Amino acid sequence: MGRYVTNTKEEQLEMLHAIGYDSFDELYRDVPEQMQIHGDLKIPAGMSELEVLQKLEGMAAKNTVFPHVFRGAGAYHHYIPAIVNSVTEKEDFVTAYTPYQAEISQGNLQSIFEYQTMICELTGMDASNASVYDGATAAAEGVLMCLDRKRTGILVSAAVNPQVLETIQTYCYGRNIEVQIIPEKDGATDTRALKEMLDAQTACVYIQQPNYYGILEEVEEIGSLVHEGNAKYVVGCNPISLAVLKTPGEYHADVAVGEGQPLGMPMGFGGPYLGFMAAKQDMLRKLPGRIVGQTVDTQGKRGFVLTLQAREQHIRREKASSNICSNEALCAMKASVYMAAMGPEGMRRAAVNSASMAHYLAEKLQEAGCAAKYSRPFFHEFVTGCPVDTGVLLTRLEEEGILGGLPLSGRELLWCATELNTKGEIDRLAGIVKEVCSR
Amino acid sequence: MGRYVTNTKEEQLEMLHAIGYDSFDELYRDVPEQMQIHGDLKIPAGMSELEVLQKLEGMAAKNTVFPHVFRGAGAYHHYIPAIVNSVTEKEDFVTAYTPYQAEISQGNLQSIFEYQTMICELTGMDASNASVYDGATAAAEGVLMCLDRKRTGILVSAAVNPQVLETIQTYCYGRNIEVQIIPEKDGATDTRALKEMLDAQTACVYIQQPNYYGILEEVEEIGSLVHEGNAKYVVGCNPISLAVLKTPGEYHADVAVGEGQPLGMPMGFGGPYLGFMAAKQDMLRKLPGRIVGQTVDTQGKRGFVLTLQAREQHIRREKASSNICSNEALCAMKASVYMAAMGPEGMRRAAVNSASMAHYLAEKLQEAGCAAKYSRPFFHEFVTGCPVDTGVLLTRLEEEGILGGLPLSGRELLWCATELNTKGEIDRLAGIVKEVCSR
Amino acid sequence: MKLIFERSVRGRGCSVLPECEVPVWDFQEYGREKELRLPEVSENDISRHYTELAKRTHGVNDGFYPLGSCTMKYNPKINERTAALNGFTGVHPLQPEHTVQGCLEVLKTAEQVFCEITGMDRMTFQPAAGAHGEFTGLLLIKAYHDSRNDEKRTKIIVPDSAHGTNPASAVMAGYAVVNIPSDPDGCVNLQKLREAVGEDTAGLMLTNPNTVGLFDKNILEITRIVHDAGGLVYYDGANLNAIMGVTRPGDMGFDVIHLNLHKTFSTPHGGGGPGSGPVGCKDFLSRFLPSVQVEGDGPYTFTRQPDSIGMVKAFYGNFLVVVKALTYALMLGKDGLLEASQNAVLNANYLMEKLADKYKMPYHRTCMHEFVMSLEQEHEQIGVSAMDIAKALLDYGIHPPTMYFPLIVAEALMVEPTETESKENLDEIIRAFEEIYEQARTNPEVVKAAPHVTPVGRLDEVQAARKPHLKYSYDE
Amino acid sequence: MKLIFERSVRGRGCSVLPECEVPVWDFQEYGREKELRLPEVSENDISRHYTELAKRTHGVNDGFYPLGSCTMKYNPKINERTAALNGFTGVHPLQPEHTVQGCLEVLKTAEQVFCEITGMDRMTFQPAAGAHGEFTGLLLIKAYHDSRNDEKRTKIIVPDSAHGTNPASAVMAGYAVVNIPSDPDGCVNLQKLREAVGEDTAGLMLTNPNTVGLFDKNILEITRIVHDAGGLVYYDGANLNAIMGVTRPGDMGFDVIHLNLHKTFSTPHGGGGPGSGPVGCKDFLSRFLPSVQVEGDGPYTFTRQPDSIGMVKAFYGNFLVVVKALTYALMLGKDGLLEASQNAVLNANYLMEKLADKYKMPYHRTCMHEFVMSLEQEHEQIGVSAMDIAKALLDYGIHPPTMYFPLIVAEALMVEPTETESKENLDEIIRAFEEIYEQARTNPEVVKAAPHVTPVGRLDEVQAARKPHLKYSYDE
Repeated sequence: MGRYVTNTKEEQLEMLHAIGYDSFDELYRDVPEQMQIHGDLKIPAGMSELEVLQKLEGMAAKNTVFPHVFRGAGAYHHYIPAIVNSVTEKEDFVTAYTPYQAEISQGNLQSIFEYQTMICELTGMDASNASVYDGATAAAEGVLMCLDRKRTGILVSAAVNPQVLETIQTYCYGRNIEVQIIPEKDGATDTRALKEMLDAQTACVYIQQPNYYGILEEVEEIGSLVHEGNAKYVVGCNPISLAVLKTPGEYHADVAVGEGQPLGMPMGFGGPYLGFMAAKQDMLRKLPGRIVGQTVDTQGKRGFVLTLQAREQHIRREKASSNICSNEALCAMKASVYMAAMGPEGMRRAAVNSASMAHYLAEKLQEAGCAAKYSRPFFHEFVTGCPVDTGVLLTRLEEEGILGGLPLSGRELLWCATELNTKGEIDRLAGIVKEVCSR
Repeated sequence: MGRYVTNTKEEQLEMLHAIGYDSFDELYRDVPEQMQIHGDLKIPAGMSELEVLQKLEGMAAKNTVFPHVFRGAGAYHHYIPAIVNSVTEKEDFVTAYTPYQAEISQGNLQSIFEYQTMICELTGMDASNASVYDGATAAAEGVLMCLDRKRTGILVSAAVNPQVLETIQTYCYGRNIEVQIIPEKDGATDTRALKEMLDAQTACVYIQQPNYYGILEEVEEIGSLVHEGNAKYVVGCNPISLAVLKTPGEYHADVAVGEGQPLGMPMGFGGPYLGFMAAKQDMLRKLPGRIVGQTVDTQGKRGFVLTLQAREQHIRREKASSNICSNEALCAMKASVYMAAMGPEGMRRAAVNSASMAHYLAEKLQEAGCAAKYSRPFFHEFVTGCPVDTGVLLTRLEEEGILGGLPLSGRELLWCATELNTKGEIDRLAGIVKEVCSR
Repeated sequence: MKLIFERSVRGRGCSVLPECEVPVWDFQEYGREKELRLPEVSENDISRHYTELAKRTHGVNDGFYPLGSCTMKYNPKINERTAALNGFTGVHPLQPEHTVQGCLEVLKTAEQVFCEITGMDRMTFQPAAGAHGEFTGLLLIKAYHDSRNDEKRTKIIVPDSAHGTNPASAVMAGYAVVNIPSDPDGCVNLQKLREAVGEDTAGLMLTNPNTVGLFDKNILEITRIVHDAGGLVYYDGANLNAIMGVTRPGDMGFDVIHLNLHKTFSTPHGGGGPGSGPVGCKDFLSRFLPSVQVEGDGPYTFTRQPDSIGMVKAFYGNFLVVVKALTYALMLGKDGLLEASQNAVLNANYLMEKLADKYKMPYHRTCMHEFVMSLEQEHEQIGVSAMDIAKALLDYGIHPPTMYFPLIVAEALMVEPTETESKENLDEIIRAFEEIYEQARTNPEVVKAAPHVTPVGRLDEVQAARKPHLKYSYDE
Repeated sequence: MKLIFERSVRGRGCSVLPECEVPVWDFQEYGREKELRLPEVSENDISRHYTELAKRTHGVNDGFYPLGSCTMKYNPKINERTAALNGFTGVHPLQPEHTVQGCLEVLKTAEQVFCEITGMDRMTFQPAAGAHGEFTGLLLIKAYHDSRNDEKRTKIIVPDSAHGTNPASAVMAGYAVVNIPSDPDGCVNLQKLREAVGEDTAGLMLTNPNTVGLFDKNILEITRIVHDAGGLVYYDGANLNAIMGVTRPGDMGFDVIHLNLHKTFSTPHGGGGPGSGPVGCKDFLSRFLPSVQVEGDGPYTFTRQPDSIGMVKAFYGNFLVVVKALTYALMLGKDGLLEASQNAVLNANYLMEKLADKYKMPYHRTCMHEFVMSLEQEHEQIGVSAMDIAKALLDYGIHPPTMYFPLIVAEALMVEPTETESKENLDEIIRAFEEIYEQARTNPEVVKAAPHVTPVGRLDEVQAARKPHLKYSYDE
């Protein structure tokens, strides 16, 4: 069997005897006989490292890793600089716990402080937490932050990622609140409908920028409406896009959240990812999760600690702002190293190259027979129609190692391009699409 | 362009000015005009990390990585425990230089001391150096160690790895010595011929155990002959085999060398590998390369230093025992971690499983039509005949993802098995061989 | 040391991406107004910066880490290797099912293994951490009562010895929390429990072994009391490391559980995450499970449960963490898991017994995988607190135990050595604890001023909270 | 700290391999007699042991590393990634040619790039390190003279400022070494050279820039003198980092060169290797190159040279190191390589000028990528040696410069900052050097007793050499 216990059988006996026991069984005498397991668990016996590796390699080999990815919809195929994993694989970072003991966790704490700063810069907000589970839970927590006794209405645009919407709904089910959906119009939030839905109970409005269809929402107009209604404005945003797009801070969002996966995390079948959350100053103490603050030690030396813990479950228990304990610390560090390696210029290139490739893709798809469904400005995702059954097209693309757009309802596909796509790849894709669509 | 220079262009100018220069050109005023490059080097302009990765990935993709390897002949496909690279990827280990400054290199020095100990344990010898380039250069250096004014004859068995033989010959060409080849008989060193070749000029005899054909030489008998002739006995050995086979120390070799690649290094198209070298006490000061010794600091605390440097080129220049400076330090650390992770029991399994699989393979190949050429005991390699053209058989195996035995002259193949081969794999291989051979 | 922003020089950077090879799209009026201020640093700057940060971070590889209830066991390297396989990392979560059969097999196999270990029937891997699992599990309970139109069940009972996440999760699930006092030994007071349950009881949350490290012998009675009152019982899996292969929550009467894969199943904690908090349940609750379940036996399919509570996050959970945990469970197998638990309990008892000469053990009897000591007496007598002892340990390169938890013990230090520590490590640690104790008695001021050799001394937490300084000020 | 053997406990271990699944072959009389004593440790033991060792190892990531002639530049992480591609690491060196076209393309591309940088016509990647390259290059010279039956050429001329490997390599190639004194500025004394060359001259070995960091302006004259005498000229590539894109050894008249990929081309040095020392030569020598050369332009083939000196090691050299170096060269390209050299020279001059106020620069003029300072005066006046200054630097977290080399400068410290250090790092380092200098003047005993904060103090090297203790004694 595989074994990570360090003590040998002899040492175990020696230790048992040293403290007055004859066997392991005696250590478990508090466990009532009738609930003790007799015999073995019905799982395989332990294996060697080689065998387990081969078993897992066998499973991994049953997956298809597409060399050409044109799908996003919440998980994005971006380049991860080599330095990112090189840094975050350092054993101290990997194996540490949450930095409860600040004096021997300054590295960890400082890196979170730096992460918080970068998230604030990216979003244009005042304060960031140390991360939550992913973009969907960040959205849910962001929405819950806005609830108060008087205001319990939550409006969410129909043009947000459906998984995010569903996660918000699940969280709201916990709070016994029903989420109201703002309809979409031409692929974006219907502002007229929003205006009508806002009322004195509305706690907040949640939209996504760019939205699920890749479209750039009229974020300023929506913000004005929300604030006129004295509700809070919560925006889910793509972090790469923020290198070039107007920031939530600039259009006066109260809370900005998002999925941090594009900042250095692999697609990894959906996780672990990174939920980032940032807020305006007046919402600071409603932020859930860990927050690191700068302070000084007994000698006046700069240092960092977990702070504002009066919000948290381990202090406040049922009065906490959230139940979150573990977050996605190592993913947040990946995001920090990613942003440091990219710098402003690299981030700009990731954004510009992705958007430009997507526009080139849209053009080529249009020529090939898959016309864009909406005419609004978009970032790096967009919806097209498809003259044939989407399954037929996607299967053909799959044969060529291409993961095509995500099939939506009907004959529609949600496409995505990033800086990892090349012109040659897109031209090839377009050729295949044309061939299939003109059959 | 890719850029690792930290200074910005502005900083460069600032620095130039600070020390009284106007341009980079002025720094190079000592370089005569007529030999300065005018214009650019004729190589591509610099690229981004992403582009270079894609380029190298493209090259890597042009290679075939065989999932099933039955070839050895100097490079072996063994399992590398996960902890090995996890340890040796630590940035401090990777980026340090040779430990010239002992006080800040104790980690590096201690690890070499530990490596030396493990090599001594494995070989049964008294002293090990810190490594040389590979098994072939270790053999060459091992042979050269034995030269003295009176004895300049070098005898090498015909049954050693031909690349090792050639490397010894090249090194001997440097010393203006012609290597004498001891003929082989039935796949092993011809002891009768050896006896006749030994004379008063013979400095040393070099043999390999197991030899190139996988066969176990009569190492004790050969040793007796060599020592009767007052020559030195140099043996090249497979480190995995030493977990179970009689050690060079036990059969009184004077110098034991070998290729350390099986101890945790990937096949990597031939390098970097690891040459290990160990010697009896009386040959200690003839060992080439770095050696680490234990000593004490000013407070009496244990510490480690590079020692016996009077042998080395940076002190002795033309009187040094060898010109070696850089060795294979990180590979030696891989070997150390490998041996620590395997322990005596793991090493035993690697050896026993490899040999047992090889014997199973030999049996199955015999049944399939490829009979063993020799009847002597072997370790994990062996030669078979082949009733059809070896190219035909190997091509067929290649189609099935199998790298078959190495074709030798005529219709012969040199096969190898390790613990990474499985019974199922061998049965499948045998099936294909049978099919091809019975056509 | 410097912040990375303090290393930044305008114009410096790394060379990661090429220029765009197609016409550049213009963002026009959607463009950001304010310049993006991120560090402008070379790769060498980054390498050295994080090297320095790593030196200021204590991981399991740096030494003993007996952080109670956190199970800081050794994190095997093979886990990292399997989770880094391109066949897992390179997979888009929205690929067609037939192209992700390997991922589905991982989830299905993990479900089978962890259900068997815990005595549950089904399991979801969507929750990303323990607290997230608690929330999810409580929603299952809620959905269950809702499905029966049993609307009066609005309360969750939580012992006062419970982890803080328990009551916080209950509130997130829309419940009122009923705190019940524990017995002096941290076990559930059956009488108080009987008084607390009723028609409004949605459920009870419990750990067993409990947070003082004792196995609650009355567990069958406890779960029966709650069930009899119509409530369900939730098992907080934080302490599962004591009992694998010995007894199972499912056999104790629990209906829903969560596991902390980053505790019991050796996936590294990453300085605070990512974790993974799968939730297991008995069959009658499985129709409420979130998101999708893997069905079939190859080919596998994702199937949505009929009365699902909905997704609790995007996609299928922290998948790569599940890969690590499965790797570990397969490595150990039925025999190894049992031995891991046994040795965890042995190490805790050994350490407790050896320290009991000097340190007060409020529950001095056979413990499970952890135990609690109290510095109450020392605090009163010589003014040395649990925190002081903890800080003194830092100078020995030892991570302190969990401080001031559980709340029911004054000046508590909760010690969990885990099974991967060796006897000789424990013996060394015992010497350190003893030395500190001696020093506290003879020279308390030194202990109260500890730590002395860490990069910073004790930090002013009050100032940090009063004047929050949460990001680098570019104007500084 | 403990040795790994001191952590070993009988019966402990890791679980790497399974038991054998076929009948076990019996080694009979071939079996070893003595038990194999290797460490018996858990994976946790290994992880902590090497963590502790890593903390006691200073790498480039830990700080400034101006080790003269070693070019300790930053090692880019992308190099590690490309060299770890399974398409490279998983390839057996004896696979059929058509299955290793990618490897051959790497070698061919690297040959083209490095030949262009150095002005050579062909290159072999077989040599595993610089000294190995020297040996190989000298054998080419030997084979050349042999091929002409020019048997009287038995001597290699080496300046007294040369690296120790030069004369040692010459001896390994069967030559007698003629040491010629350098001019005071480390440059070749033309008169002495003219006197030294003759019918017995096989060749001259030279670095340029030379080992005191100066570019020898007379280089064309030097190579001409040797050529006129019938000898060949060998370029020691250790100092190439100063001149990439500026000038080329091939254009200076050199016939054979080696490169240190682990210096100039950023592959990490691994605490002493693996390096890579490819050897380039002019066309007329290429027929003697060792082993095989890659020919063709896709498909590529391995072709043995007609008059090859034979293999200098097994297979094709340290292939994965070549992958790293090629990655680096492609990243930088013609523009980046030039800038790297320029900035290396700039950093050296900046540092030299700033330190020249206090430290004696024996060659105080524009240097190339490194410079030499001399502590001769301080040693005489206050007894503070180059070694003392070096040891004092350790307490600042700075790796000292190369000490006592070149031999022609008394109390030498040879400083090579490399191009990857920033101005602000250099400024910090200058302050450290200045502080140490002040302390040496005001309080020399402190400097002479340095280092003070390292894990061990100065070590007794004499004892180490007199009573060699080269392995753990199990009986201790």
